Amino acid sequence: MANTQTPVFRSPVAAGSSTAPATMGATSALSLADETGVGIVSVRNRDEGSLIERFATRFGRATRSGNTLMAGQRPGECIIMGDRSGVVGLAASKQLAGDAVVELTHGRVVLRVTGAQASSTLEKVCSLDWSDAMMPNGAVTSGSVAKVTCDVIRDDAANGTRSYLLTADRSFGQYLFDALVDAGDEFGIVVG
Amino acid sequence: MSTLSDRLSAQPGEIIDRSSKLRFTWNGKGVTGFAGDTIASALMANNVQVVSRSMKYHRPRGYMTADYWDPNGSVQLASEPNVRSGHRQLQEGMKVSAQNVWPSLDRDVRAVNGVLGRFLTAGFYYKTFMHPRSLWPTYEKVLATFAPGGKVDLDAPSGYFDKRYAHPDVVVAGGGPSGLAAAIDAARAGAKVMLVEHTHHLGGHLLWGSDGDRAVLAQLLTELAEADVEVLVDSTVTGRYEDNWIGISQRSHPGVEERLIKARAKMLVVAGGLIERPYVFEGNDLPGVMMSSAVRRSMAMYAVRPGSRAVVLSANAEGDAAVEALTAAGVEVAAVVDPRNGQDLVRAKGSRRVESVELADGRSVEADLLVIAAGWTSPTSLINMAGDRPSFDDSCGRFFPTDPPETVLVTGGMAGDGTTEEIVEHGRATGDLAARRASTVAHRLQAATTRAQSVDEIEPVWAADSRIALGRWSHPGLYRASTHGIVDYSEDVSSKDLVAAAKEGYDSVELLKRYTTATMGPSQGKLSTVNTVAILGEARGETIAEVGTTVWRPPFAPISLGALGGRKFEPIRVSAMHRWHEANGATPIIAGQWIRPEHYGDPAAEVRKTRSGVGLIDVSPLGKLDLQGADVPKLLNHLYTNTWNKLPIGGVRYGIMCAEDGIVLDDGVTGRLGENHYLMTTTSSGAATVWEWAENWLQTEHPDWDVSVTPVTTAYASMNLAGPKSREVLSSLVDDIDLDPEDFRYMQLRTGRIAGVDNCIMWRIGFTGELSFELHVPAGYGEAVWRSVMEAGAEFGITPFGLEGQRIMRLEKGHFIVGQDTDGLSLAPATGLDALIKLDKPDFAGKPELSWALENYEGPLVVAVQPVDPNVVPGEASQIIDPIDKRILGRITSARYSPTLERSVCLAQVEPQFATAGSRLTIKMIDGSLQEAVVQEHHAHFDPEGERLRG
Amino acid sequence: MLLVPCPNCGPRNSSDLRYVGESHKRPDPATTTPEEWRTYLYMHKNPADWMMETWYCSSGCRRFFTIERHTATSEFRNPPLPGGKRGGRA
Amino acid sequence: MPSVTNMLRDKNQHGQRRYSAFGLLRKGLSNQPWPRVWREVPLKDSYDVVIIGGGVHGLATAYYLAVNHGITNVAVVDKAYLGSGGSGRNTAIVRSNYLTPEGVAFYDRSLTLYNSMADDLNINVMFSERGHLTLAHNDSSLRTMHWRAEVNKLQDIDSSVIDPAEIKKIVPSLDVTSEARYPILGALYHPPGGIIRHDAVVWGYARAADAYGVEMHQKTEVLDILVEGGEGRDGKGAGGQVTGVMTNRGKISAPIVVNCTAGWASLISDMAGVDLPISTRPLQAAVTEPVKVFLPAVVVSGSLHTYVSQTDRGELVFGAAVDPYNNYSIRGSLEFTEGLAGHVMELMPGISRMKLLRQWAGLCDMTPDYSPIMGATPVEGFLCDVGWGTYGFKAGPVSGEAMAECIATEKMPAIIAAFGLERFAKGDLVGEKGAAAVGH
Ligand SMILES: Cc1cc2nc3c(=O)[nH]c(=O)nc-3n(C[C@H](O)[C@H](O)[C@H](O)COP(=O)(O)OP(=O)(O)OC[C@H]3O[C@@H](n4cnc5c(N)ncnc54)[C@H](O)[C@@H]3O)c2cc1C
Ligand SMILES: NC(=O)c1ccc[n+]([C@@H]2O[C@H](COP(=O)([O-])OP(=O)(O)OC[C@H]3O[C@@H](n4cnc5c(N)ncnc54)[C@H](O)[C@@H]3O)[C@@H](O)[C@H]2O)c1
Ligand SMILES: Cc1cc2nc3c(=O)[nH]c(=O)nc-3n(C[C@H](O)[C@H](O)[C@H](O)COP(=O)(O)O)c2cc1C
Ligand SMILES: [Zn+2]
Repeated sequence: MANTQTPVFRSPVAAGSSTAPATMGATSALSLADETGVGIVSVRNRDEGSLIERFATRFGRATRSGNTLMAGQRPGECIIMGDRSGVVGLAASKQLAGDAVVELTHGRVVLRVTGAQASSTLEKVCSLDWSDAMMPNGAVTSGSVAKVTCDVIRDDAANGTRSYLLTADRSFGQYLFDALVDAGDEFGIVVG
Repeated sequence: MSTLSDRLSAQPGEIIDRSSKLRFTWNGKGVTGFAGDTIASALMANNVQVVSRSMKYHRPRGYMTADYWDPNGSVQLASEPNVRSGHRQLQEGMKVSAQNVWPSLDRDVRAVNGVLGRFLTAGFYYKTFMHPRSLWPTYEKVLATFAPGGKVDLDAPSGYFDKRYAHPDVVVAGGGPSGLAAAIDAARAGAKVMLVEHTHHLGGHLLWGSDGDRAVLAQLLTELAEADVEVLVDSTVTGRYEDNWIGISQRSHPGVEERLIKARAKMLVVAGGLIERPYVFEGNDLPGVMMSSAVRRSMAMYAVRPGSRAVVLSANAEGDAAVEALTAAGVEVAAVVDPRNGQDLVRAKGSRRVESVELADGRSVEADLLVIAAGWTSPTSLINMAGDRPSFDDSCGRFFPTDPPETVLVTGGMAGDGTTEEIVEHGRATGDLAARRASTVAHRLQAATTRAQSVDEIEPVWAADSRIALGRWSHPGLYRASTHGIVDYSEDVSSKDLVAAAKEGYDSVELLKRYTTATMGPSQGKLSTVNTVAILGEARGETIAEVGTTVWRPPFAPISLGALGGRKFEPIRVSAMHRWHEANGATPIIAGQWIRPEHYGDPAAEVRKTRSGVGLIDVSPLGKLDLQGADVPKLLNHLYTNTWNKLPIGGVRYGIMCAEDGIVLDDGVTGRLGENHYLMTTTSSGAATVWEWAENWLQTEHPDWDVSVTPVTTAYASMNLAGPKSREVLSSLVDDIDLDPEDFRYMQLRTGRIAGVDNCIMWRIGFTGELSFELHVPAGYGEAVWRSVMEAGAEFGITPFGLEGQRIMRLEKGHFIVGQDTDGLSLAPATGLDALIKLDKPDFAGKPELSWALENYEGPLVVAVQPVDPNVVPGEASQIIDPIDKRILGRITSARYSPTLERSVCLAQVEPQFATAGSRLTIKMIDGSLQEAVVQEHHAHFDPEGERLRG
Repeated sequence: MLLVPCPNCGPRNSSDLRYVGESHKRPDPATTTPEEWRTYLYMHKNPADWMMETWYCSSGCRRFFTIERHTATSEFRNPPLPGGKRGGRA
Repeated sequence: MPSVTNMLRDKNQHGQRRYSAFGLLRKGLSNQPWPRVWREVPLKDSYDVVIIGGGVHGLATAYYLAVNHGITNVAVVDKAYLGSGGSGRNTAIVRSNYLTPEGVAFYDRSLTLYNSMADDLNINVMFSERGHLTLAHNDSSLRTMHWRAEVNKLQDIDSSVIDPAEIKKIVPSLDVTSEARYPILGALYHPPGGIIRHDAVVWGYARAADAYGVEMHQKTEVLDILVEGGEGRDGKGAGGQVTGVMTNRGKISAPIVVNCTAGWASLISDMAGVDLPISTRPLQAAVTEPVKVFLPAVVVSGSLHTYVSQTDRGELVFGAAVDPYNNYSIRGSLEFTEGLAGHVMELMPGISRMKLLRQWAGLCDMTPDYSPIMGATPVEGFLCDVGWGTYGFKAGPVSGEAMAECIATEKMPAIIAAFGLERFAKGDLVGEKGAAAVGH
């Protein structure tokens, strides 16, 4: 007999449990959003070319079409992010026999840092060069953020505001969130 | 003591704010200064003559450089020791006191050391305090009270420190004229520039220069304000490390005590200027002996009168400028000693301050101030760190860069001499060159990085260094006068000490340093290095260049441990059920990065309830790897010692992994989810290692294998539902999985829906030895499923259990833990699982070692052991010994009291001759007593036939 | 902090990678002798010179690569090669 | 056995040589210089034994060759100054609470020799037996501490596991609260452990060996090892016989050549055609500015890769684990000081305002089993005393004694029997990994 309750999806980030930044509520050009739960599918194929062809992305670059982001996360690995059923369906529709497909929706915490000071915030917790030259819009990489390995996509807002998507192993979620809030404090980071 | 009596009238370049008076205390006495003062300038203005006592002889010391590097200018602030009074700005209410004095600065009883000085030669402690040996600890305690430095307040809050990374094109170290000019022109050429100045003010020597100098400075500051430069004052470039990784200590960031900036600079411009070098003669450490730059700085910036009647030793233009400045300020210049004309001085005399100066021509001049302008030390530290070996130029008495890396440029005083205009010109050219080179470096970085903005294929040419070199102004090489004096003021090392040490055989500069401790004090030889070398040269009949210097090492200026160690990242991992555990009274245990429940109050009860009913444990940290591809069995065959060809879909198998030396690396189970799809679990602590181990084989040795490995450790929330009632609990939560024991058997897996959550995996295995189901559910629903299981289990008396309960149950069951029951020398046969080592496979990790080991295994074996007295629980690591000769025969690796068997149970490693069932062992308990124990037939103390887990 | 030229990620801080070690060729386990195998496990050239060695780009692309580095100056030369030879131990 | 003290008095080669408080007084009053600690003599073209490396191991070997075996026609050559290698840059921790019985017996003998060193060598080496604490922050390291303690006790070594309250009594500055990110659960306490003036040990051995006629040659770099009859290139390697060394100052003949070069050991061995299982890794250290003494014992945390002690001069001396990749460079790194400071502040939050004064590094000859390689090699007459990793200073005296015996008797002394090079080919490694990793 199946349990009748509808299961509740939970992000690893407890909303409001982190220390509220001093400037909370002030008008801020810098925000941190928890987007955990967004669909994530990893498609791997050792034939890099076939991934490029099917997902229109290459290693180190992301392309966005509507709500879906396709990122060349690692050589031979494309990450698709977006509406959960959409990305699972998309992956399935383009899947080839040799692909390894893993859904990572539950495996990753997804945080977005947006605003002119977003790169200054990230500079406090990550040694990567966040400048436009090294990390232009659409750039994809991985790196250590506050000592947690994160996949990173520069995914600016439609109006051109700087924005970075960070995903990491889910279990680090709260820690990573808190580290970003702390880093952004001096720039008046706002949660949400 | 009068207040502010020694201020001069308003000076044109003064930086004090006379309208803002600050009160502070000096050794408990209230005094005042002005905003803008350093502690030193305020003390000088208050006529404080003696600031500290020297380290060894406790001689009175005053201000000699009145800046950061003043060797005797360190003071104690409330909870902060070793504060540089010549650098720290005065604040209202500061409590300043002298360090290293007892009972007080004015009457320091240790000053008797001075009288005994002739016996306390360098290295004296190596030659005495040896007898009787039993007294050395006492001697040591006494010696330790002589340690210089202030007091740490261990109870003071540690403060807020910060860090930041940066990727500037150009970092300029030094905000004097050359550095300002370099920063301005580099920015104008389009570079992203960070200008770092150690003191609180930009301008370097211009700050106390002529009217002309100040005009140049004003002009530079105007240009700087227009350029896009990040200016950091009260900040120090502390080190240049590989590939221009630059450490910057920033003490001026709001709200932060100190911040470490780590800058990956494309170019470093070193514009650190020069440090004035003291002169060695008798009495050269008396209060009232000051460097010319100190005198000028004190007068020009702080309007402090350094004395009333001066003798000036002037070997260069700076000395001449000091004479002028002193005269202008109304200080009587009683004599100018000019070595350029062959003049010299012999000694300074005085008890607590200079009273007179004896000159080489026999004159004795009364004076309370002796100003020294003998030459410069080039603090080449940063360029040495960049790999350069500066060379000594006798004609200017200082070191110059030889061949720094092309990404490090030097300008200003370190590069040569010139008029202010020439220096500025050189700085500008350097800034421009730096910017052009930085753009080439940027191009290379971008070209090498796929994600970066694309760049032209052709790399811009590396800009050649076409700067016009600065001059080198020669002046007499003055190191030591005809008398002996102090060489290293912070270490109290005299030239006599150095000569004696050299004669004794400590005659290379490195041995001399270590024997006498010269250059080892807080200013790290910035004042003493050249004189030390010069005196050793004198003793050996060698030139300074021949003697060479000791090595400069980071940091350039001391940096607080807070800045280095603050904002350190210590990631914490928790499972999807963490909030439930917290709300339900779990006692946490830190297991690496993970925080997990150790128990929920009573681990023994958790065990009993699980064994008799049902229990649930969070095992999310178990490493999980998703394996896909046609060649997964090849990978499994390679990583595990057993065989994986025939694992059916829906099957689960246990295996151990070994490193190439045959030592057990990890263990766990892997299940087959589909044709080409497997899920591997590893130990929690082994998760990262095994993942990399798998990647390693796939990428380096078998790139042809079709396998993709994806870590999914926390994509699943994992829990183990264990106990005879577990099937009943589960049955109410699943609808598309058949739990019938005939259908879903031990060591099998099923996928399906649990508590309404799709895509769950469950497998029937159990570390606890019970009928149990390991559930792997999509982590976002982990907490939901956990709650559902707890609810469904309520009627069966379900208990959550923690790591401790699991440890007890696995031990009752005799399951070993890799790394606890095995160790860094345990070959796979030590586990007794020889049957899992399949030598008929052509290859697997560690196979050769294991094949040799199995031929004739003589190493220790893991066995189950029970103490004869059931209530005796030996401490883990208790040794198993031969009671007669105390030889070690093994050790207890795990031990617990079993609530199930109501007796103690253990696993142990023992030598093979004692590993047979029934062997009697002697355990030496931690308290020293001996206990008898017996080796068991099976590893499992409980249910050896495994009826329960197969149930 | 050394910059290590990852063939995929570009120059990266060495702390973003894991050093695997001097590159060794793995003997054929079917025919190897104890002496040869233990040479593979334990012995090193350990030169103060250019050396082929393997790194793992653990925080970046997760690829192993082999590269030549001078062990006295830590300069790298020649482009990195994908993959690598394993060191003897995990 | 004649003691050096007597040698120094009897031979009286260079005037009044013996160090004592009276000597100091006399020199002070008479203004006479002290004699040279060791002579500067011309390099001969042949010796009975050439020891490469003027660190504690090379010098102790020379000293015990002379004093215990009467072999004095010995040269110690070093490419730089005496003590320029690990011996001059180590953090001077001395202890014997190792993990294996072989290790314990070996290091305990060294401790005994250190204890009488001031007398034996007539120089105050300032051995400060202040106690050594190895902290455990998790149950598995606590278990290892117990393991070590139990093995130690069986060999009569003063070593036990103590709880946080006792730790706090010994070192009040430690944060033993359970709120710490890495709570201190207990510690292995070893009262006889401590620190020593490492330079004095080096100078003491050199001075004493000199008194027996051993020659110390600084700035003498070995460029090649001369071997005949070996099966490798140029007659080197297994089966060969050593005939001498080539240096920057010319050729020296010797039937016995000893490799005591620690971080450079592979390079020297390679010159003889001998392979070693060694990787050279820098180990870094740092000191703070001095402050009044507050830290009475040596504190080590393996999990935090850090250890700290305070010298009688007041500086905190820190160390950590070896650098993450092979290197022959002794430049320090910023990340080392960051990690170090972070970890020490974890243990003692109150020291955040102390300032780091200097950092440096030394080369460590790491072996796979954290144990040394001593004795014969496949080349006749070419011996080694290497593989000292991060822990070899404390082993200087016993190693010198054992190596001297090995050279004089041509037999491997029992105390070092476990440390032969052949153990690697046999797969018979020593199990010190757990105790030596960051233990020092
Ligand atoms: C930072 C640091 C901290 C340490 N802390 C401790 C500690 O607390 N406790 C402890 O017990 N151990 C410690 N150690 C380890 C210890 O310092 C060494 O193991 C020990 O000093 C080795 O001594 P040695 O005499 O074998 O070699 P070294 O002292 O290194 O001497 C080797 C000598 O060989 C010379 N040499 C090299 N090549 C040549 C050549 N071609 N020709 C001539 N000469 C050559 C070198 O110049 C050098 O002087 C530490 C090491 C370091 C680096
Ligand atoms: N009056 C004097 O005593 C004197 C001495 C030498 C040169 N000069 C004149 O000064 C000018 C030389 O200019 P310059 O720019 O080379 O030197 P400068 O001394 O004027 O300026 C150097 C500046 O660099 C700072 N600095 C040093 N190391 C630093 C570091 N690691 N991090 C951050 N800041 C650091 C110093 O605090 C100083 O303010 C010339 O005009 C020369 O004639 C004057
Ligand atoms: C135990 C110990 C204590 C030290 N204390 C100091 C010190 O107080 N001041 C100092 O400048 N250096 C100190 N040093 C470091 C030496 O100056 C030097 O950096 C080290 O011996 C390495 O030599 P190198 O820097 O010349 O390569 C100390 C070194 C050791 C081993
Ligand atoms: Zn990479």
